[in-house]
Amino acid sequence: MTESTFDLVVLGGGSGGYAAALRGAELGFSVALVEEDRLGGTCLHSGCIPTKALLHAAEVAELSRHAASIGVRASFEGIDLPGVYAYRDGVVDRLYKGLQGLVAAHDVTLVRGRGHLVSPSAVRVGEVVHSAAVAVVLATGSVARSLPGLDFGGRVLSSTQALSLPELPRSAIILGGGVIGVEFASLWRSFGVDVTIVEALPGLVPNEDRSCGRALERAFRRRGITVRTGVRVAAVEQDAKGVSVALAEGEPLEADVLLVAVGRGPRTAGMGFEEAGVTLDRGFVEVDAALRTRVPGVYAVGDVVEGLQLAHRGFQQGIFVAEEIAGLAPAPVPEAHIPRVTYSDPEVASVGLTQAQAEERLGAGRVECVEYNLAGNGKSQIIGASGFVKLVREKDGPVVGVHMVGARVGELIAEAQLAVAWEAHPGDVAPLVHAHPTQNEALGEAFLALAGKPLHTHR
Amino acid sequence: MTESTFDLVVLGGGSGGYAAALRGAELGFSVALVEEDRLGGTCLHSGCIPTKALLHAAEVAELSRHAASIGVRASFEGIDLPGVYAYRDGVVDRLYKGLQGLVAAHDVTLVRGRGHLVSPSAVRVGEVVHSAAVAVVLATGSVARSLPGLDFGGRVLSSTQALSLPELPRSAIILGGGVIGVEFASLWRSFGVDVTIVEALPGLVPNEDRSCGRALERAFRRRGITVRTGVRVAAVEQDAKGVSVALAEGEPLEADVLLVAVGRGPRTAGMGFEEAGVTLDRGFVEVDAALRTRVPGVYAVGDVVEGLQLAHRGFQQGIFVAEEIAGLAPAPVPEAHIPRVTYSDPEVASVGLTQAQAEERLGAGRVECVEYNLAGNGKSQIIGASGFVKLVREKDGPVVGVHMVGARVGELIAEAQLAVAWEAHPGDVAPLVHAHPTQNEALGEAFLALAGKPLHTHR
Amino acid sequence: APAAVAPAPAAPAAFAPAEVRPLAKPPVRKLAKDLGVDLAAVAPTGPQGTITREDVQRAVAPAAAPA
Ligand SMILES: Cc1cc2nc3c(=O)[nH]c(=O)nc-3n(C[C@H](O)[C@H](O)[C@H](O)COP(=O)(O)OP(=O)(O)OC[C@H]3O[C@@H](n4cnc5c(N)ncnc54)[C@H](O)[C@@H]3O)c2cc1C
Ligand SMILES: Cc1cc2nc3c(=O)[nH]c(=O)nc-3n(C[C@H](O)[C@H](O)[C@H](O)COP(=O)(O)OP(=O)(O)OC[C@H]3O[C@@H](n4cnc5c(N)ncnc54)[C@H](O)[C@@H]3O)c2cc1C
Repeated sequence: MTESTFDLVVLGGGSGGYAAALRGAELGFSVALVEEDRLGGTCLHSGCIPTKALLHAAEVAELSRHAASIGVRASFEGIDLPGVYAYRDGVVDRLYKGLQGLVAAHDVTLVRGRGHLVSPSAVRVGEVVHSAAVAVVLATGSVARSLPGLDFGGRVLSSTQALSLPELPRSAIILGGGVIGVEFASLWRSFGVDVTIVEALPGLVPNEDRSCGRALERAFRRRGITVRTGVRVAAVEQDAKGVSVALAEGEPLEADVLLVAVGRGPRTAGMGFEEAGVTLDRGFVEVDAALRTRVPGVYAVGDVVEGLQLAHRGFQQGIFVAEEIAGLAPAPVPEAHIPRVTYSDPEVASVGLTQAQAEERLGAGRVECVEYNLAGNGKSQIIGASGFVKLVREKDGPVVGVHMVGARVGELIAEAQLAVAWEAHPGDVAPLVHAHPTQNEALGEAFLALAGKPLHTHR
Repeated sequence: MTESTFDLVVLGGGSGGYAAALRGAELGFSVALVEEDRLGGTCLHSGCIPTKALLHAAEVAELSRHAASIGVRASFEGIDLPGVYAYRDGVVDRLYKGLQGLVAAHDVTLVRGRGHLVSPSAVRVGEVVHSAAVAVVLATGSVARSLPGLDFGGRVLSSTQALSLPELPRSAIILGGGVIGVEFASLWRSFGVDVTIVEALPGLVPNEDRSCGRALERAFRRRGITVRTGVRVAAVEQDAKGVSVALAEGEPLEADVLLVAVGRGPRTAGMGFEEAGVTLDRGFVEVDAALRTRVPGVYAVGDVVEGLQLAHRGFQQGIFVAEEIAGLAPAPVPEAHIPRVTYSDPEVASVGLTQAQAEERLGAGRVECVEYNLAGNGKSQIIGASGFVKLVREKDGPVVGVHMVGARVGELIAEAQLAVAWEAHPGDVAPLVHAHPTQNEALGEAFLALAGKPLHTHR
Repeated sequence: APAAVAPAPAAPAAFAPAEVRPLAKPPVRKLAKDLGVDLAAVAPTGPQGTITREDVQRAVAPAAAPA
């Protein structure tokens, strides 16, 4: 057993871990980053990036399918799955190389292998103990969960398996209408797959403002995706021919594959966390507002911390923890100020409180909402986007939530995020007329309407 | 001669005029809106909207042309110009109907015909004099200019004529590398036309930060567009076979058509403006910061006022003037806070000061810039966008300019606009980590870098 | 048809009394909030009576280290 000492030892090289390592190095710490698989973690290798590459291929498939309707003589002949994978892998590889370069340039020591927390200040990897003179950061991420009694394997797929199918299924059932489920539904449908979503809750994307789930469901139905909400699964069976899903009520569903997208659970077992005194709550590492675990000098970031399972939340927490450790006393960013984007067709994007959350927090009488339909937005008409922008405001007060549905609205969330995080009043935004013709004008019109001075809005 | 009295009489129903009319009506005024052609003006019928519809068809053409490289089996077979026009007209018609409905719903009286300012408070249309009890707003817009001695006609086209060519030219020379010139160059190239841009100044989009023009020029060359900057035209000749452009130096250029896109001049002659006491400066209506002409009670908005010729500046000025007339004392929006987007492929988007302007205003030593290359941005990699985001900041002070080049960056300008108009410091934006993977993360990374805490950036 | 928007409940009241509050750009208001500065108690030095970033920083008691 040899020993090696660093200021910081970060366990897990995903979004949260590598952000903590890079920021830690910038702040002058010597840093070891322990990763058993590939630097970049879930997001880069089996999450955000590969799914969004497939979703872009899906977008191009849809655009070429409908090109004739706008005067472009193009024809869509199908999906070349190996070609899609090659493109996706090209994107991942370039970003992976970039990240490796970044870690090297920051003089972060990348330790390859499985780490165990062997004391509050040491992580063992194989025969080497990496001691942390200043702090340990736990960033071991999450793994796909399934339903009790339902194991991944064969025709029952996790998102990771769904990303590397050797060929496209003809039909698919997707269990779960959350972000991952609807993104796969959307891209498979564009690729020509017959898709059925089964969601136990009453609507799709149930964490979003209810208006979003409703609009997404309507759009999905128009696209030929079958949506079954409020429906529970009783049993799943598979054989050589297909998979059969028995529902709590009604006829069973049959398909080539079943994607289980019912959520992801923290990866915190079997790595010595609890033995070192770190407490868990339903598997999540318990932390305070400054992301400190119960053990002094041990922090946690990313999907192991309960809350939004998003890569940029991991980045933000990683940066925060490095600065916290360095004594910079950073201000915590409220979870509600973290933007959320679902990259389906149509996209869903939001930041801040839903109408229901705002009404619960402020009282229904103190909340004011406005919805601007993309039908009134020139650029949305041009690209054929339908949907809306919804603002939620505290009466006579700041905008506390923004919710959008429509093609390409994901990029509009950046403006919304500044407005919500800086607690802007509609009157602050109203004089700043937006560029014409952009989709962000829809946001501008909604702010104008809330400020009592609608422009392209019927009253 | 009959007389009809309103509180406000607005002359010209384009972006500036109809915004003044709608806001005026909202504020309780009775309003006459005089328009000789179609409500919506240049922007809706021969400017922003039709060009952006063609540019979207161009985008789809490019995406289907390159679909195979991302695994989508689609083939591009050419442009069906009548089909493109039908799509474009469909978009314009829908928005036109919407606008007519909006004007009707606001109880604005639409007066059809050519108006003349016959006194400081009256506009005559045919045999009817429309008196303004409160104010007159001049919003007669602009028309395409040409070079001295060069008349539009035949193969020498204005942008309006270029929008309704019965068939695509095989080759085109574009005089002028400003916004309109580069947008046509971009869309014609996507449609398969052989394009040469001739610009007298040393770079494309000369009003933008120099870095933008350089990047656009490189991208255009890669796309096979010939760019001739710093080149003056000596003479133009046309015959049945084509058009020939003699340059001040070197070989003449030949093509099927010549698009003259050297700018637009205000439409202010022959409508009684000067007779009523309104003063002009090189054709533009002279106004003060509150858009008041020299004649009490007469205001001007939009392209007749010197400055950025943009539809949303017209909207903003129209709203402003209505509020000013109503005594609301609105705060003027500085011209630099108006966002600017060029919808070519790649797009160019900016707000605030260029580096050169900032250095001139603040002194070179007091300006700090950062450029973030889209190569480091995951979403840009996915959609194949290359380019950059550049921030210009007053040292230790606010961000005063944002400049971007790349596919789809136009939508990112909304966030930049809030940051610049609200004089945000990089440190205000830095904690608000952007959604992953979006293109607006590139803006986030640039803010992080300027705040001294780069994440995905080599140092 | 464009813009099927829920009617904006406000009367034409762009600058209705309810909007009256100390003038400051949103990031400055946010800074004041983070620093625990009450904008109503800050003397504005910016154009049109706007409270500037410097006004807020000046209002922070020298003893209280900024968060
Ligand atoms: C299909 C899918 C799509 C997604 N799309 C998006 C999206 O578009 N946007 C978004 O924001 N988020 C998205 N997410 C979520 C995002 O991927 C996660 O929130 C993010 O990856 C969490 O980062 P993390 O650092 O906490 O964990 P991870 O990225 O899971 O990284 C943990 C790392 O730790 C390593 N590790 C674990 N234990 C050990 C050990 N004992 N020793 C050594 N190494 C160890 C793992 O190998 C892994 O590399 C998606 C997720 C999935 C599954
Ligand atoms: C090809 C092209 C592309 C463009 N793209 C964009 C873009 O993408 N984004 C952007 O922001 N801007 C763009 N513009 C600029 C934009 O169109 C103008 O800035 C905007 O239209 C100006 O609005 P306006 O109200 O001042 O004038 P106009 O839109 O020109 O309206 C003036 C109106 O007044 C009427 N009128 C004039 N004189 C009289 C009279 N005596 N009696 C009755 N009626 C009269 C005219 O018929 C016209 O309808 C583009 C322009 C062109 C030419």
